[in-house]
Amino acid sequence: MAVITITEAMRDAIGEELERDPNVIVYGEDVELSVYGAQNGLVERFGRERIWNAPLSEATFVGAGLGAAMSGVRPVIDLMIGTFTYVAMDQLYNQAAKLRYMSGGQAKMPVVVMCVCGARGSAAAQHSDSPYPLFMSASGIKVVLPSTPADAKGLLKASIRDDNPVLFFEPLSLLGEKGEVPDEEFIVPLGRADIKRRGDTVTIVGVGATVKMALEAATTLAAEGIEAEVVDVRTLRPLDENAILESVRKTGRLVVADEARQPGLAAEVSAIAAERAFDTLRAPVARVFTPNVPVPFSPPLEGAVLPSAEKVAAAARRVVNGAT
Amino acid sequence: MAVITITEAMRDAIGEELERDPNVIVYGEDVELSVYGAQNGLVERFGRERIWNAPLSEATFVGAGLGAAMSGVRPVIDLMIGTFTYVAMDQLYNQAAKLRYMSGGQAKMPVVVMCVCGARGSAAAQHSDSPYPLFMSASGIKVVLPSTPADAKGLLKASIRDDNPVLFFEPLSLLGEKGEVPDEEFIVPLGRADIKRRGDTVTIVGVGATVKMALEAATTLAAEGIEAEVVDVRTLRPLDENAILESVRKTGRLVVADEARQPGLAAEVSAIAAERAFDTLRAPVARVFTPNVPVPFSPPLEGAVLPSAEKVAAAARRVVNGAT
Amino acid sequence: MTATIDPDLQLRLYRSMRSIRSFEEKVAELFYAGRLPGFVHLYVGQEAVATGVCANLRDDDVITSTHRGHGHLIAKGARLDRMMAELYGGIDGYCHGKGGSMHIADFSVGIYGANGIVGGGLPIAVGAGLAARVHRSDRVAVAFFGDGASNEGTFGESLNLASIWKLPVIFVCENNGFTQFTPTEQLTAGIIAERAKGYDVPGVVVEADDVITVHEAARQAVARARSGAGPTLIEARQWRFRAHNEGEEAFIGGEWKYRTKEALEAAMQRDPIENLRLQIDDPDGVARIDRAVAEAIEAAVAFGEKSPLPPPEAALDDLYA
Amino acid sequence: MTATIDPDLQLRLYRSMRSIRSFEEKVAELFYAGRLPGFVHLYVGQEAVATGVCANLRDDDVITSTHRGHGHLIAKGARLDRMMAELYGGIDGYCHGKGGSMHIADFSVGIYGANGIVGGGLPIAVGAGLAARVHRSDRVAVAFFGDGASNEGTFGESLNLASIWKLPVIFVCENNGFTQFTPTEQLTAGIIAERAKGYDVPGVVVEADDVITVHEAARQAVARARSGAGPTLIEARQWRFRAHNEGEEAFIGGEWKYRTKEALEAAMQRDPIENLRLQIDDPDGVARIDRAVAEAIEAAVAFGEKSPLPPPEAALDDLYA
Ligand SMILES: Cc1ncc(C[n+]2csc(CCOP(=O)(O)OP(=O)(O)O)c2C)c(N)n1
Ligand SMILES: Cc1ncc(C[n+]2csc(CCOP(=O)(O)OP(=O)(O)O)c2C)c(N)n1
Ligand SMILES: [Mg+2]
Ligand SMILES: [Mg+2]
Repeated sequence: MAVITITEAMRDAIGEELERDPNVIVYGEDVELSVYGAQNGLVERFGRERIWNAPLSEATFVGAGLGAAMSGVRPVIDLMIGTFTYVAMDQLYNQAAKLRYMSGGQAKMPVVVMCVCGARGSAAAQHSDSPYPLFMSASGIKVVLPSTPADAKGLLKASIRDDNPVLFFEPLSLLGEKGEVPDEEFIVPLGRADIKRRGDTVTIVGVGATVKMALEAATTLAAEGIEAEVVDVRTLRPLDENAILESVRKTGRLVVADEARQPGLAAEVSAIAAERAFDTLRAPVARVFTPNVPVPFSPPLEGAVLPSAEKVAAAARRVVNGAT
Repeated sequence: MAVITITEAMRDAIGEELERDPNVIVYGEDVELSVYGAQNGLVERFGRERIWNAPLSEATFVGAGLGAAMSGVRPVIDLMIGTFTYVAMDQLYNQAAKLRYMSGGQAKMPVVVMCVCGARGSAAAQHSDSPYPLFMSASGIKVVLPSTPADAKGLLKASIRDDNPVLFFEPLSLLGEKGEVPDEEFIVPLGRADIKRRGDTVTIVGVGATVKMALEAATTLAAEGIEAEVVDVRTLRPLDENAILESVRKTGRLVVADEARQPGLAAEVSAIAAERAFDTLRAPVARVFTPNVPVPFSPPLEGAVLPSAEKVAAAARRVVNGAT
Repeated sequence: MTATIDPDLQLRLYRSMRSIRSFEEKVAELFYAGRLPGFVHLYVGQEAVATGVCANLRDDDVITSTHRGHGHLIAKGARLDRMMAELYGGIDGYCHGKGGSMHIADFSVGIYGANGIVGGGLPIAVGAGLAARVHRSDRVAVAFFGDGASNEGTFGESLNLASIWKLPVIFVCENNGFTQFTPTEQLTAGIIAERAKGYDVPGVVVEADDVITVHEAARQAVARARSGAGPTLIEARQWRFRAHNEGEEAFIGGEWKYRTKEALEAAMQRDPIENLRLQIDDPDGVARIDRAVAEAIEAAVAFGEKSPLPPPEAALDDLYA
Repeated sequence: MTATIDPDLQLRLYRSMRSIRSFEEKVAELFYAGRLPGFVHLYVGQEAVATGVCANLRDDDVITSTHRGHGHLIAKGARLDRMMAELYGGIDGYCHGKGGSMHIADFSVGIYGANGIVGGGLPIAVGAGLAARVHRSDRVAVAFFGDGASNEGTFGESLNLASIWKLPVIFVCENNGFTQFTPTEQLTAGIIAERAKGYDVPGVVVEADDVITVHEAARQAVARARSGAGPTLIEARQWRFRAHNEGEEAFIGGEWKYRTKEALEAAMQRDPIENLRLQIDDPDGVARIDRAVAEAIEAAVAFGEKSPLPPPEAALDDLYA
């Protein structure tokens, strides 16, 4: 198995799908040079009829992705940074997510919109959000956020092959993380969570960046006799509620760690547990998330608002040992 | 006390504030004739230097509201329908909500953006959302949704006088509801929930349209010996968590009713209860909300997805009597 | 000019316009009889635009439409009965009752849907044009939109994208004198067609009381697009004859609040259907079409009336492919 | 032309451009020394635009800026020391460390902030113009933005709104040859200045290697705006001399990937500061300014260096008024 970064894994996924299916095209702002690297080298391999640099007009080029997808093309659109979804919001939330349903199932829209999300390195408020909570309530769209290179590759390939619009978030703080990726071709199906660590004292649900924090926290906690089970949801919509509930019913304790402001994944998972695992819950549910302020610029402020392995571990201790 | 509709109450609120403060102006698409009525007759009273018909360019006229507000004007912007927030999303979520914080507290932005929300009468998918969940995670913005004429008037006046951006949602299905409104001038402060009915068997938290459903459900339930306490959150951001928790701690049972898709208010309130009222909770928390599909056109389909007094009552019975 | 017009084309255009007009007059009637849920925005008066443009299109060409979409759909070849059933909210409607007037679509003839969001359809048409380029096909895409939409951000963005990527897109702006309840000139600076020049796109104005004029302008634009030369913007001018939406009086108290009766009556002299009828030298042909259309409308209403409403559980279908 | 130029004005313009250039050369140095967190986008080469425009403005006039904002801020009168402290993330920065380079603002001199969203500042400037109209004041607002931003939806929307409402707004589009890493002409159809015509707005192109030319174009636009005649679009052409963002090589592997060294060297011959210096007939004045600026930069760095980083709990302040 090759050991590669998440960025390299995504690049391989896109490359393989470009090879496999002539209908796949890639476009976005500066995809030829590829700001975050996932499209690196593609124009050299596939040429400008497959890889297109787009002008700054996110609403329109996302909307064009829908129109192209409904016409048999499979666009992979690089939106660069998650906060740019806001500029394209109507085309995502009100068009992509609804056109199939509104047309009574006529529209088929195989389009992927990918962008980094999360805060890192003082990019400041307008470039640091984790916007996926907004899309959890967008109906006919799928929302993905991997935490490892293998998942990134398998989920991105599944996204490109999916016949629905997929919003694929790349976890900015993990892009350079390395991990093993199978050499043979593989797919990670959308809609399935993954247990990244087994444990029976407490369930920690995370996604993207917080999965790594949860695993680090689990290591610390293990030394204290607390065995955390780490559930990586991987796909936020559709959400694998059963996998989450199964773990919570086993451990009786739940921490949800999410870099986004709330309500979002943390609120939703907490609500699902309070509704459907209530009888097995032995302690209050704890959420770790970014408080409701814009992400500030200065490093100590940025650090103060973001989740961390320490915050996750502290929350786990709280639900295991009672309030402190 | 006058008995007037929510629409009339909002019209009175805007009229009084226009009288009171020459910096208040009103603009939006067709505000001269006023599609939903809240600006009706204002141009005749205040003229075209105070009441402006705007071209279709929601992103820009919302953004212009921020610029005008930072320059000492107090714009009241009519965005007509809640789903048009998507077109203006960057200016709302990424500018209005962040400019003050990012500038270290320099910006002062007294701007109100008002629009109807919720589904009624087969307006279909692109006009029927309740988009407030998206703005609960928007940081420096306040989010309001009244359920009675008195609240509508008092909250709108408070919103216009607030020095922060306020997104003021009007509950479409309740616009014609009549209620008593005090004759003397009054304000309803933002950020405070209101107990619309006292009870000690179960807490039903609602907002906008679901408050009325909760009250109807409470009447039905009372005949069955179930005394519901109905909490109208009124302001979704900042959310009056204490009022909600106090009620839940008293009744030990919680239903959250919300017309929006999730995660949203229902998820957030449920999560807050699961975290901070866990020890007093005697039953699973129940949520009543619109399932994650676009709102369909045909009346039986529309009815199927929306919350109703019956659905709220059923949820309350479930948490009181156990699963059925 | 009439001398050179192909009589078959004349009748084809007449049939399309007549179908749109009669369909919508029936829709208005049904709306006021309380038979139709939701909102309807009628196209009466503007028939020459959809008709003149779509007469140049093939089934595999694509259009995107607006909240005022019936005319575009009929001109592009949608079936009256399934349209009508959709307006009723019935399961035999194009969208099985999920869409309604503002979201009807027929993908089998390239209709990517009416759209409830003003300006929402332009990017989608650009994407259909992109697909044609990717597939090296000579298909074209048409975006219909209003004067109001020309002030939305997607307008400039779409012109630019289609221009630099030389996409086969025809932008058809229907300047019908009003943006909802406000006269266009109060909201729309300059001349819409001239906005194209700044994007290196040809822009033309046509008076849309004459379907032949529209047809010719569209023919040139479609030919240009098919040949790979890129997009064109056509500004078609013609007042709408009816309300913004049927029942607007419930919202704003009646149309004389924003235009005078006299001005409307003057505008209605420019009726594209009458104009064409007077040019056609075949009264029998016209009468035959009138009868056929009337029958088709009757049949459509009967179809719509008897289409069952969908069962509640259908609300959860059709979400994902 | 030089003969008629007021020597005081020349020196004023020189000082502004010199301040911007020296400030940014220092910022680059500090960035590569690892002293500054986050992103910095430098304005080197484009100084004549901010300078020529802002020299026509009063403290109570408003500007909105971009991700590439230092030049606009300095030209409009922001203090170098508080700017520098902000870049360090220090509590004495304009935003107490909450904003950084992409969000610096100084409301006391009408600077409504740099903006991280391309096209995000235009509507805000339009709103400042609206306020001037509401207040019946002769204040004006300037929106600075790039060629890339001219393809965003807010561009057309803002021109239209400012035009129909006759708002005192000057739209200054800085066409610096690149939209991030792509040559402008690959992404931007037509001539940006000509896009104004479709909105009934005057549009002019100026070559921005000459600050006097920019100053004169801006003078006319500002006069027009103050008189109530409405907006103007100025397209100012001048390459950026440095990277899109400092450290771009970490992202894309270096600037020769998207432009040649020769082309850049040729463009750098058009240095607006050198151009002006050669026209100024007062070497002592120039030398005095050079010294004063150097001292101010030193002082700003010292101020930034010693400004404490904010305490973590400050992260929750400044949210609501
Ligand atoms: C983004 C958006 N803003 C506002 C509306 C409400 N609305 C529906 S139609 C309309 C007027 C559109 O005018 P125009 O584009 O000229 O089309 P017309 O109705 O004249 O055919 C408005 C304001 C909407 N549907 N979408
Ligand atoms: C809406 C949006 N899209 C994309 C970006 C990322 N981005 C930042 S600067 C830039 C290029 C802007 O080009 P231009 O407007 O010409 O300004 P310049 O950088 O040349 O000064 C891009 C793509 C952004 N910040 N905002
Ligand atoms: Mg119109
Ligand atoms: Mg540029």
